[in-house]
Amino acid sequence: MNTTSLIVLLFAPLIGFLINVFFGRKMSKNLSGVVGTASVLLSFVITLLLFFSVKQPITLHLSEWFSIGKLAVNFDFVFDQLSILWLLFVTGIGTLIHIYSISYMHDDENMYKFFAYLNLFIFFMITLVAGSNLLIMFIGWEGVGLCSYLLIGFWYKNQDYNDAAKKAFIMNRIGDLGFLIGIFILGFATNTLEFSGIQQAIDVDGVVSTSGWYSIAAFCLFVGACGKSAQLPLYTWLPDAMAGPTPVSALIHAATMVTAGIFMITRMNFLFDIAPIVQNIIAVVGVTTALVAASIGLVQNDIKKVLAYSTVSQLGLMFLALGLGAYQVAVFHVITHAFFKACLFLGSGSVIHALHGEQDMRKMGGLRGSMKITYITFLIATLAIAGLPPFAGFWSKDEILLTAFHENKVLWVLATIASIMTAFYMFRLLYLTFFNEFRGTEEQKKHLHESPSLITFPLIVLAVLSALGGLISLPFGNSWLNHYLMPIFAHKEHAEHHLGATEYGLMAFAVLGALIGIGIAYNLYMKKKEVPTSDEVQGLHKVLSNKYYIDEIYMAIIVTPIYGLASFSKNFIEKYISKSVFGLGNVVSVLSIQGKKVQNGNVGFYLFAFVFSISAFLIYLFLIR
Amino acid sequence: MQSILEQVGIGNYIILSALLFCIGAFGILYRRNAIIMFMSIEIMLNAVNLLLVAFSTYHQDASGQVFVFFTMAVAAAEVAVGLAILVSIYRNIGNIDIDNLKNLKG
Amino acid sequence: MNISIVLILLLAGAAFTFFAGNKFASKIALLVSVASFVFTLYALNLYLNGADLSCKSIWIQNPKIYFSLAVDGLSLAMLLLTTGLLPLIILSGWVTKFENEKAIYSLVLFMAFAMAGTFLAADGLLYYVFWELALIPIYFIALLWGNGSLEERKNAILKFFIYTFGGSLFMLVAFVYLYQKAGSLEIESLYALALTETEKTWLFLAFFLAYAIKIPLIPFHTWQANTYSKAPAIGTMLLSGIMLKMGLYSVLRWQLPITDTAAKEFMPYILGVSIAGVIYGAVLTLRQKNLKKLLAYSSLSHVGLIAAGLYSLTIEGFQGAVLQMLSHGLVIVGLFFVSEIIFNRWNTYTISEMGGIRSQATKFASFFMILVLASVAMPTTFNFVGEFTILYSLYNVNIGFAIVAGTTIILGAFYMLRMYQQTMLGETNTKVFADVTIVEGLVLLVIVVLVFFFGLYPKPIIELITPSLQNILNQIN
Amino acid sequence: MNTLIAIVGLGVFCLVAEIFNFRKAIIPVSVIALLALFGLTITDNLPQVAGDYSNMIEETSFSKTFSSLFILLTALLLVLSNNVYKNTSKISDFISIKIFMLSGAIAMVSFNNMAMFFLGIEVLSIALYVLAGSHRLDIRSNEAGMKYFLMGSFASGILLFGIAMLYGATGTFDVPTLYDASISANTEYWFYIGVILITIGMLFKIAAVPFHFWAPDVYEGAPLIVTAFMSTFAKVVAMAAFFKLITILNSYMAYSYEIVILVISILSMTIGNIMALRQNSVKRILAFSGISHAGFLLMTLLNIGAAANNLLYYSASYALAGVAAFSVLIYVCKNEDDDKIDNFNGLAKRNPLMAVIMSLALLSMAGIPILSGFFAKLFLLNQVISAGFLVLAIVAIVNSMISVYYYFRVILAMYTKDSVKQEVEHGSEFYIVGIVAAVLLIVLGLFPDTILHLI
Repeated sequence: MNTTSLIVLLFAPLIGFLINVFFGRKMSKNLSGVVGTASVLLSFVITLLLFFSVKQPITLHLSEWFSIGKLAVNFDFVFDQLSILWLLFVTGIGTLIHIYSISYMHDDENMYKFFAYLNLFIFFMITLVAGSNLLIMFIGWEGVGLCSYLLIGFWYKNQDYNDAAKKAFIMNRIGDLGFLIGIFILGFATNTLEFSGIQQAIDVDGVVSTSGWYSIAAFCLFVGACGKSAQLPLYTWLPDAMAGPTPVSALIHAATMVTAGIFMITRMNFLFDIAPIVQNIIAVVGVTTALVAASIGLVQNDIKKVLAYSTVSQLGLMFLALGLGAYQVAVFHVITHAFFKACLFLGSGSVIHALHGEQDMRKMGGLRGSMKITYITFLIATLAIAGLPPFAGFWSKDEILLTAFHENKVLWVLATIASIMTAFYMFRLLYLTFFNEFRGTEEQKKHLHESPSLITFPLIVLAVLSALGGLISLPFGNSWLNHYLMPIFAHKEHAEHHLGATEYGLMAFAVLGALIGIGIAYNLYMKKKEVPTSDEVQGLHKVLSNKYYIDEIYMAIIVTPIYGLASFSKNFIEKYISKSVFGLGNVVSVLSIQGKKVQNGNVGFYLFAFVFSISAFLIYLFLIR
Repeated sequence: MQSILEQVGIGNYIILSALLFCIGAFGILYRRNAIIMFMSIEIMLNAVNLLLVAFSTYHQDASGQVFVFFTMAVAAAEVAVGLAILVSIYRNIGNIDIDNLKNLKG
Repeated sequence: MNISIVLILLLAGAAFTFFAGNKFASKIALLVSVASFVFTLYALNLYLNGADLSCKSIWIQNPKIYFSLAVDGLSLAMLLLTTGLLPLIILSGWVTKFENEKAIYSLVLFMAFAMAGTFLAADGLLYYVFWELALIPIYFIALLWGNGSLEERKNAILKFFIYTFGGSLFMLVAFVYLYQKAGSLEIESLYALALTETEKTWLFLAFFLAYAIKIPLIPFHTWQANTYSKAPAIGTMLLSGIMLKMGLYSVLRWQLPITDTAAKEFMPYILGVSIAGVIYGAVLTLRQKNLKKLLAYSSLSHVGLIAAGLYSLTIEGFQGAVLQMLSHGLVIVGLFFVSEIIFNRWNTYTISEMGGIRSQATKFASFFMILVLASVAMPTTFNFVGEFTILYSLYNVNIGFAIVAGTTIILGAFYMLRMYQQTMLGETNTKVFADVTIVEGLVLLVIVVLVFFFGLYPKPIIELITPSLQNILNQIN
Repeated sequence: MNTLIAIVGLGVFCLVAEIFNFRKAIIPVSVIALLALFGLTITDNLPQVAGDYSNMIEETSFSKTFSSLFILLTALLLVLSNNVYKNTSKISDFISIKIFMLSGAIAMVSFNNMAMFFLGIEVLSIALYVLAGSHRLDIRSNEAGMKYFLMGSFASGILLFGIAMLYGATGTFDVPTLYDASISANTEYWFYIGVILITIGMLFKIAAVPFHFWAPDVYEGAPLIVTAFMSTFAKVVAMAAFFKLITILNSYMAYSYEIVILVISILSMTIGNIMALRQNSVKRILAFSGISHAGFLLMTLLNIGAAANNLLYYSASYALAGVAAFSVLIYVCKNEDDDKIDNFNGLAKRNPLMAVIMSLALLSMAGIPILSGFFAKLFLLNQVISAGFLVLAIVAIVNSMISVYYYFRVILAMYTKDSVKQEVEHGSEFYIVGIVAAVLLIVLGLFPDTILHLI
C-alpha cells in the first residue's frame, strides 16, 4: 500500500467533517449525509484493501510534533494486524451507521452537524487505533471523548442532555488523568512513547523490574481504560450517554469508542503481561462490572438504558478476558459485540423512530406485527447476546467463560451469573417491546410502520454479521482470529484451548444458563404478561432500580463536597485572605483617623511636644547612650 | 585685675543662661497670653545673648559680642512681625488668647 | 537593526495615536501594532540567522545603569506574544465604542511598549522601570473605561495598583542590594555574582513577593478577580494575556538564575503553593456568577500550573511553562473577548442571565467551544503541548505533584464545560443574539488558527526557546 | 556672593519700582533677572580667593548648584505669583519679600560663618511669618502666621542656643575652625550639645516628626502661593542647609546620633504618610506628604560623604513636583473658598492638561518610574543600603506603598468624579509653570545624569 492511500484512509473522515462544518448549512440534508457516509466508506474500502494486502506492519511518518527533554513525539502511525482489524469494524460499522443516520436524522435541522461530528469521531477513532505512540493514541482518545461529548449533547437545547454530555466528558477525563500519568511513567522510564520502543525497553529490563514502576504505569493506563470503557467505578456516564441520538449510542457507546480501553490494553499487552497484580485487578474489576451492570439492567424500563447496561456488562466480560491475559478472546468478543450491540441499538432506534421518540418499554409492545424486519434482526441480535449457538455471541462469550474457568473458578461463577442475567433482561426487552399488545397511545398506534430501507439495510447487514460473526474464531482449533493476531502478542500461552469433555460440558452449561434466563423472562413477560409498574418498588428491586444509588453516592461524596469546598473558599477563605491582606490597610486607616485627634490645633500642645521631644533626645544622647 | 568672669566662673554663667532659657521655655509652655509668650521668647533670646557675651569674654574674642547685636536686631524684627500678626488677630477676633486659635487642625 | 526599534515604534505609535485624534486613533493603533508585529517577525528572522540584535549604552553614570536590551529565544518568544496579541486586542477594541478613543488606544500602545521593554531589558533597573511603567496605563484603562459601578471599580483597581506596586518595591530593594554587591545591574554580572545562601534566600523571597503578586499565586491573588471583572475587556486581555506573563517570565529570567540555591531549597514549598493554586482557582470558579470572574479564577488555576512548571527547575518544566504562557495568552484573550461579545449584545456578565445562545449564533458558539476546548487542553491544541510538558516535568519531580496538578484536566473540564453549558446551551433565549461580525470573527479566527497551528506544530517555538532555557538552567545548576 | 548681592539688589529694585509706579514690570523683570542669575550661577566656575568677603561666604559647587535650584524655584513660583497678585495694590511688598527670602536661602547654603547662617535662616523665617499671615482679614491666615511665628521663634531660640554653645566650645563662628573642632578629640562636650540643639532647630525647619506639628496647620492657613513657597522652596532650603551644617559639625557621626536620625526619618515617613491618608484638604495632604519626604531627605544624612548629589536630585525632583502640583492646585482653587479634594472633581474632563500635570506631579512624588521621583527614591535607597541600613530601606518602600493611596485619591477625584463646576480660564501662568515643572520631572527622570554630577 502506498503512503497516499494511507493518508486518504486517515484523513477522509476529517475532510468529510470539514466539508460538513463549512458548507453543511448550504448543502441539502441528503448531500451532507452522503458526503459524511462517503468519506467513511472511502476509509473502509482502503482498510479492506489493506486487510487483504498487508502481512507486515506498515508505519507512516507524517511529521514531527514536539520534543521535550529527551522525549520526542511524532505524528507516526502504524498499520498492523491489530489496528487493521479494529479499523475494519470501526469504519465498517461506521459506514453502516452513517447510512442509517441519513434516514434517522432526516428531520433534524442540524443534520449536517450530526454528520460532521460523526465523521470527526471516525477520524479520531482512526487516530486512536492507528497511532504508533501513546500520545497519538491520546489525541484520538481525547478526540473521541470530545465527539462523544458533542453527540450526547447534540440536542443541546435540553439541559439534561447537556448534563449527561458533560458527565461523560468529565468521567472520561478522570480516566484520562490516569492515562497521562501512565504516559509520564513510561516516557520517563523508557524515554520514548512509541509502542515498539516501550516494548523493546521492557524486553530489556522488564524482567528485572517486573513490579515497580511498570506495574504502576499499567495500573494508570488501566484507570484510563476504565474511564473510556465504562468500568467500575467510572461507568455511570455510559447509561446517561443514551441521551444522544440512537445512532450515536450504537456507534460510539456500544460498538467502537467504549472498546478503546480494550484496544489500548491489547496494544500494551507486553506491559500488562509483566504486571500480574494489575491483571488481577483488571479481572476482578471486569467481572464485578459485568455483574453490577447486568443486575441493574434487570429492572430498567428505558429501552436504551437496558442496552447501555448490557454494554457495560459485556465490556466487563471483555475486561475479565483481558485480566486473564486472553487478549485475543477479548478482541473476539469486542468484534462480535460490536455487531450485535450495534444491531440492537439500531433496532431500538428503529423502534423509537416508529414511536416518535418513545423510549419507555412499558409503553411499547406488540411491535412484532408492524415492524417485521426490525423484529427479526433484533431477535437475531438478542439471541447472539444471550449466548445461544450458533450466533456470534455464543462463541466469544463462551471463550471468555472457558478461560475464566481455567484460571479461576470464582470468576467463572460470577461471569456465568452475569450471562444468565443478560439472557434474562435481553429477552425481557424483546418480549416487552415486540410481543403482546401495544400499550402506547392510539395516536402512536395509527402511525406504526416499518422503517425505511436506509434504516433496515444496516440492520440486516448487522444481523447477518451477528449470526455469522462467530466464524472468525471457532473453538474447534485453527481459529482464524487467533492466528491473525499472533504477531501482536508477546506471550502466546493463551493461544488455544484444547476442547475436551470439560469444555463441551461448559458450553452446554452456558447454553443451559442462557435458556434459564430466557425461560424466566418468558414466564414473567409472556405467560403472566407482566408489565413493570411505575409504582414504588421495594427491597432489592428498589436498590436495583436506583442503580445501587451510585450516582447519589458520587454526588454525596465527590460532587457535593467540591461544591461545598467552592462555597467555603468563596465565602470564607477568599474573604479571609482578602481581609487579612487589606486589614493592614484598614489598621493604617484607623490610625490615620485617630492621628487627626493628636493634630489638635493647640499651639500649647505643639510646643509641649516640641519640648518633650528635645528632652527625650538630650536624655537619650547624653544620659542613656 | 581679675575680671568679673574669672571671679564668678564660666560654668555659673552657663547655668544661669540655661536657667533663663528654661524659664523662657516654660513661659511659652504655660502662658496663653500671646504677649507674655513673646516676652518669654525674648527671655530665651536674651539668655543666649548673655551666654554669647560671657563666652566672648571667656575666649577674649569680640565676634561673640558682634553676634549679640545681630541677635538683638533679629529679635526686634521678629517681635515686630509677631506683634503685627497679633494686632490683626486682635482685630479679627477681639482677644489675644492663643487658645482661641484652633481653627486649623486635624 | 537592533531590537529597540520595536520599542521606539510602540512608543512613537502611542504618541502618534494620541495626537491623531479620536477619529483615527483605533486605525492608527492597529496599524502600529501590526507594524510592530512585522518588525518583531523581521527581528526573529534576523535572530535566527545569527544576527546580534541587542543594544547597550550607558544610561546613568553613578549608580552604573545601562540602557541594555538583550535578545534571546525566550525574550523573542515573549515579544512575539506581546506584539502578536496586540493587534488582536486592539482589533477586539473596535467592537466596543470607547469614549475618548485616542487616549485609550495610546495607553494600550504605551502599555505594550512597557511590557515589551520588560521582556527585553537586560539591566535590572531598566527592567524594573519597564515593569512599573506598565502599571500606570493599565490603571487608567481599568479606571476610566472599566465597567461596574465607579465606586467599586475605583477600590478594586486601587487595591490592584497598591498591591502590585508594593510587591514590586521589594524587588526594587533586592535589585539595589544586588547592585551593592555587583556594582552593576547588568544581567551577566548578576548571574556571575557569588552570594551567600542567606542572601540568596532573602533575595529569593523579595523577588517572590513581587512575582507572586503579579502572576498571581495564592494567597496573593485577591486583587485578580475583581480587577479582571472591573477592567474593560481590552484591559483584561492585556492583563491576563500579557501582563501576568511578565511575572512568569521574570521568574525565569531574574529570580531563578540569581537565587539558584534558594530556588532549589524552596522548590517543594513553592510547587506546593502553585499546585494548591491550580486546584483552588478551579474550585473557586464553580461558585462564580460573573463570567469574567470565572475566567479570572480559571486563569489563576492555569498560571498556578505554569508557575509549577517554572519552579520544577527542569528543562521540561521551563519549556512547558513558556509554551503554556504563550498558549494561555492566546486562549485567555479569546475567552475574554468572547465574554465581551456577549456583554456587547446583552450588557451583562452574569452567567445566569445567559444561555440559549448557541442556536442563535452558530459561528460564535463554535469559536467559543474551540476556545473552551483549548482551555481544557484538548490534544492538538497549543495548550495541550504546554500542559502535557508541565505535568511531565512535575512527574520528574514527584509523581504526587503530577497527580494533584493533573486534576486540573478534570476540574478544568468540569468548570469550563459547565460554564459553556450555562452560557451557550439550553432553550433558545428570548433575547436576540446576533452572530459574530466580521471583525469579531477575524479576531477569533486568528486565535483559533494559531491555537491549532501551534498545537500541531509547536516545533519552531520549542526550538526557539530551548537554547535560552537551557542556558538559564545551566546558570541555576 | 555676587549672586547674593544681585538678588538683594533685585529685591531693592522691586521696592523702588513700586515707588516709580512700574508695578506691571516688577514680576517680568524679576523673573527674567532670576533666570539670568540662574544661568550665571550655574555656569560660574571662578575659583574663590581665600579670604574673600572676610570668610563670611564660600562658593562651592554645593552652594552654587543649590543656589541655582533655589533661584529656579523662586522664578517659577514668581511666575505663578503674577496671577495671584494681579489685583493686589502692594505687589512689590510680596515680590520683594520673596526675593529677600531667596537671598536668605542662598546665604543658608553658602555661609562660611555661623553668623551668616543665622542671618540667612532668620531672613527666610521672618519673611515666611509675614507671608503666612499676609491675608490680614482672614483669621485662618492670621492663625497660621501666629502659629508659625511662635513655634518658629522658639525653634530659632534653640538654634541660637546651639550656636552659642558651639561658640562657647570653640571661641569662633568660623566654619573651617568649627569643622576642625568637630573632628578633634578634645572638644568640649558643649560642642555636642550645640550640635544637637542646632539639629533640633533644623529638624523643625524641615518639619520632621516630632517637630512637625506646625506644618499642616500653617500650610493650610497660609495663602496658597505662600504654602507653595513653604512646602517646596523652604523645605528644600532648610534641608540643604541642614545637610551642610552636618557636614561641617558632625561629619563623623556617632552611632547614637545616627540612631536618632534613623528614628526620626522612620517616624517622619510613617507618620507623615499615615496622617495624610484621611485628609480632605489638598494642602494638608501635601503638608503631610512633605513631612514624609522630609523623612526621605533625612536619609541623606546617614551617608553624608556621598549623598550631596542625591540630596540635590531628591530636592529638585521633590520641589519641582511640588511646584507642578501647586500650579494646578492654585489654578483649581482660584475662586474657591477652600482647597478640599472635591475641588478637583472632574478636572480631567474640564481641563485634561491640568489633570495630566497634576497626575505627573503626584506620580512622581509617589515614586513611579520614569518620573524623577522614582530615581530620587532609588538613589536614596541605594545609598542607604550601601550604608547598611536595610531596615530603613524597607520602611521606606512600605511607606511608598502607603503614599500611593493618598496621591491616588486626588487622581481618582480628577478622573472619576463628576464636576459640578464650569471651567473658567485663569491665565496662562499656571500652564507655563505646570508644563515646565512637569517636563523637568520627566527629563530629570529620563536623564538623571544631567544633574547627578554637579556637586
